[in-house]
Amino acid sequence: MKKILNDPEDYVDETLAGLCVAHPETYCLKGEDNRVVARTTPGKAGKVGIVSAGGSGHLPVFTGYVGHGLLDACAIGNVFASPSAEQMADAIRAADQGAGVLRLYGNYGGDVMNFDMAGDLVEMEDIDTTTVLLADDVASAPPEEAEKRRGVAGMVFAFKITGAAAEAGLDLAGVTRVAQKTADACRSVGAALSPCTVPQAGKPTFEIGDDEMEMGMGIHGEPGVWRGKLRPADAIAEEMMDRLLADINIGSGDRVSVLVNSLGATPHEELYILYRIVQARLQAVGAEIVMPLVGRYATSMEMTGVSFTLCKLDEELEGYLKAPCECAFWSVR
Amino acid sequence: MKKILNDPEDYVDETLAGLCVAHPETYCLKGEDNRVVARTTPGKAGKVGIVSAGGSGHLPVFTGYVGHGLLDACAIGNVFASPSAEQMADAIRAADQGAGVLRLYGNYGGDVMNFDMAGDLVEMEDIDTTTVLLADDVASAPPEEAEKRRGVAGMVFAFKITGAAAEAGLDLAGVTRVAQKTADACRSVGAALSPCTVPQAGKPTFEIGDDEMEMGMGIHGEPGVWRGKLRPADAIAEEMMDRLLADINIGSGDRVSVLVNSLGATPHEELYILYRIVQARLQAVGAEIVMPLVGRYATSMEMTGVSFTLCKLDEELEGYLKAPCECAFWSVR
Amino acid sequence: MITVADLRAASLRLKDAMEAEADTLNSADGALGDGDLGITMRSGSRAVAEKAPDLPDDFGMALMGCAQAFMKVSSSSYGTLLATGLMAAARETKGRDAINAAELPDLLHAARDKMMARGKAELGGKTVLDSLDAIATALEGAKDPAAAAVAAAHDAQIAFRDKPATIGRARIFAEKSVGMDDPGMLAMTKIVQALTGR
Amino acid sequence: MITVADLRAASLRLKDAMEAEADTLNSADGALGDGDLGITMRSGSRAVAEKAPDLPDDFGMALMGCAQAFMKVSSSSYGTLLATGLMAAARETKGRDAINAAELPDLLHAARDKMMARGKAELGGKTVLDSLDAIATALEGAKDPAAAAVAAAHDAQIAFRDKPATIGRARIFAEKSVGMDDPGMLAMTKIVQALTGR
Ligand SMILES: Nc1ncnc2c1ncn2[C@@H]1O[C@H](COP(=O)(O)OP(=O)(O)O)[C@@H](O)[C@H]1O
Ligand SMILES: Nc1ncnc2c1ncn2[C@@H]1O[C@H](COP(=O)(O)OP(=O)(O)O)[C@@H](O)[C@H]1O
Ligand SMILES: [Mg+2]
Ligand SMILES: [Mg+2]
Ligand SMILES: [Mg+2]
Ligand SMILES: [Mg+2]
Repeated sequence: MKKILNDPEDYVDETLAGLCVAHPETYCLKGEDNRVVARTTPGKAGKVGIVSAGGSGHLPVFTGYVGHGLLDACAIGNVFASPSAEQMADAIRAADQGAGVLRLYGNYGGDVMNFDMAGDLVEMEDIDTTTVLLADDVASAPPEEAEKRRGVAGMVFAFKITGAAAEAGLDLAGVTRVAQKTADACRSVGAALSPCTVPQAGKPTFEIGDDEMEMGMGIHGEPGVWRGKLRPADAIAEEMMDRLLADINIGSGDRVSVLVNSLGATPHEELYILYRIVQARLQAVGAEIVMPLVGRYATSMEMTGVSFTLCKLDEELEGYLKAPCECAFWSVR
Repeated sequence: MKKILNDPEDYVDETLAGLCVAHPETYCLKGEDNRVVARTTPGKAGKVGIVSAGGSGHLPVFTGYVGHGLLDACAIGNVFASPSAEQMADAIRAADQGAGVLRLYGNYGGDVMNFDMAGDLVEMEDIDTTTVLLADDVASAPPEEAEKRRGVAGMVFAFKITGAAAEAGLDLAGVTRVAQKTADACRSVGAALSPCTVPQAGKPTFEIGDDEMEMGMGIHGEPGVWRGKLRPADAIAEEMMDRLLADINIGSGDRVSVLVNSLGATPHEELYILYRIVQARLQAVGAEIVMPLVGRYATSMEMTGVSFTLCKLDEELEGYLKAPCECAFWSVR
Repeated sequence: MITVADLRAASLRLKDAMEAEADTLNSADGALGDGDLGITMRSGSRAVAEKAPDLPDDFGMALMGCAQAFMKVSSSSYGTLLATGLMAAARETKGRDAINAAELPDLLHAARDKMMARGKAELGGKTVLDSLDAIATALEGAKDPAAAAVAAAHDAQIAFRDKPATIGRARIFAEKSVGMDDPGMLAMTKIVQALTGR
Repeated sequence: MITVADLRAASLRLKDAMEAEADTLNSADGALGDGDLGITMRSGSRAVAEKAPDLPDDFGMALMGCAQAFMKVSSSSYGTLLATGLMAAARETKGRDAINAAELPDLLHAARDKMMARGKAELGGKTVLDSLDAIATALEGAKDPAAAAVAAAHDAQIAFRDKPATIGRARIFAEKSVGMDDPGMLAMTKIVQALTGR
């Protein structure tokens, strides 16, 4: 678990600098300390703004999804750490085109407090804000406490669908409604095989045996539902699909998008081996897969592991999912 | 270095099955033993076909780049092993639209012999073939023996540019000329920090100390130019740029595309940290960067490390580089 | 009477204490959490101390200045909660030069309530909220407010030690947390000691 | 006279030998190369032995059948080179029922030349080409062709042991390769032993 870096203190700032110099037509830095990534070409006047925020170390999440038909701006903290309320307020300001701003992000304690605080800060500047939290990780709390679940890769669907709704001209209430509907339609579960190293900490986020895996582990190494011997790919995929299908009602005729996501180091080859089972299980219940995503969409740097996300669509969500979007990591056209 | 797989014997076939079931509109399997990936919608009649071939374990290389404006078909071997001449012949047959087929692939002994043999096999079927080899890795032989160099990530530019030339309607000689010009215009160098595991071998491709890196190492673990202590990102990037710029004449006013490529496990964050230096060095010599690529374009499964590729453009190559293409891993529109 | 001059002096004591206690607080937080509480308190208190000379003489505005300085450099929950509490107290004391010790319980309650709203947490959950609540109660009519506050913070920390954590990352390890101090309560004990100079 | 019946019998001996030697050849190749030579020879010789009963009686067509069977299951350099050599010999002997031992040197030269063209390699480079060349020379007017072939293959292997590798992955480790047998030459010794039954 070696890293290519300079001073660990500079990891995030240098990453953001490189991102913006590589894709200047897409991303630019804003905010007092350059911890806000915003669209180089802002959304048109009167478009509802969409902001997100969170810790670094998850590229393309979060900053990577700033772009046309996606996020307008994003505040970014140190690796795995929330940005400050001030930085979030800067992101909200950068996203505002006069029609209000939706805060769309993952359910983590510090992020929520800071984003609420940021809302208070910009309230005095007459920017209306709303909030939708992603809480899609079924392994992090039982269904009765679904609101305590943490947000993981479901974010990708939420950014995409909500971004399209805003681009389509819905007002703040409408965009917020679509975002909440998407958040409610997403379920994710992950399995981790090896940790990653937070540059400033210099040591792995967790320890795990050479022949072990952990089902349901969080993207920062939060404990999962079981740890045990590494299982065959098909058995891992079957259990993950069991857990997802037990948590959301998907049946004959339903249309579903899926994301088979590498947590970082797991190669595409292995994602496709897993995808066979995802496809077979959804086919078995009679559901139709729409626009499947297989790749690295939400990572924890060099962590080894995988997550599955299901996003159950209705006509409205499917339309927005298929609408155009453009960023350096993903485009739909 | 744990892997998510079933029987190691099935690794490649299951990967290809998943790839095609996930993206049926792009890829389909052909050939007697399903080791050819071809375009679901073949190129139009009279278009020159482009085939590649090589071992598995490098996704998106090679099969991932089958698609409109890219490759027409690709034969794929076991992990890091050449496909057979028979399989390559099947790929040539799948790619042929009556205007001949260019074999475009990396310079590795076994692959070359087999692809030549495959050419002999299809010759009797009246399919004209030509060959262009990628030999872009400057670390693998000195300039005097440039033809002995192995082919690495420069392939991505060759597939893209040559694919566009074929789509534009050039004949076999013309497409071959453009491919050779692109191959001649590409220089790559890599650095590895940790190995990957070939499923059927079950053990890492090489061993390296916890605080070590190897400059110039090949994508299968072939020895590089030095092994030593892991250096800071900027020092690594500077040396890689030194080596590339010493090997190809790039100066004021030149237009260059660049690929900063993860060998697998190295996260996007670190690629962007490195990109700062790539950009600064090219700016310093007065060159203009065109359509930079940063990400996982040519990997060795979960290997940790990075490669840089420079592709020096003229007007013709730049036009083809920017032309539309579409596959599951990359699209230009 | 407590004036802005007192605030300034207290902020320097706080900074010194947090420099000294940063590792202790990091380890306490690192046992079940992300181990950043010492960093949070050190960088926050440094920022406040640095701003101290420039704090306005309006007590409320000075508290507001402390909150903003803290918030700017800290993004962990504890820093955001402290800033929230300071802002609540700032709102209550705006336009005045000084406050009485007798007002402290009300100000602490105001802070506590805003912090509960911000963190969506209840009293009794083994958090900094319980420390503040205990301190406020102890200050009601206390003869030696400083001594009462220090004792109350410490006693609360000990009293909750054997309860399970209910918030944040430590909640997931609720069983393990029994017998361990809540890092935020531990920090509050150190903060009160530093502010009062006891 | 060598007939297709002899070929069939030899193919079974080859298969047995390669089953037995697979690990040895893998290790020899693995020292500096990718370690697949034993796999290549085992799967290739299995495929040929399986096809043996169905080989046509035309000697040239039978050799062609062997080449195709081998090529289908093997994709490593050695397999492709052997198939190339077999196809060259097949072309020379097409339309005949049997060949004379005296023709062997010419057939081996034909094979060697096509293999040189296929692999873009020269003689003297410490490869299977040097084994074939030595065997062809030894067979010229040999009284006991089988014994001469076995001895020549083995002697060539030993003679080249202390030279540096010049092709493939082993070339990169040229210095290390001094003192080590070329795996392809080693394999040819075993192949000739098996084919001749000596
Ligand atoms: N929602 C909350 N309500 C009240 N107190 C909280 C809350 N979240 C955290 N705390 C307090 O903050 C302490 C942890 O602070 P900190 O390390 O900054 O949090 P984190 O790093 O998890 O964001 C806890 O020990 C607890 O006392
Ligand atoms: N270009 C070549 N010309 C002649 N012989 C070759 C050539 N390449 C390989 N060989 C022979 O093949 C042997 C290696 O075979 P094999 O393991 O199948 O190769 P690889 O795995 O590298 O494709 C070498 O020891 C050498 O004798
Ligand atoms: Mg903490
Ligand atoms: Mg924290
Ligand atoms: Mg080999
Ligand atoms: Mg091989």
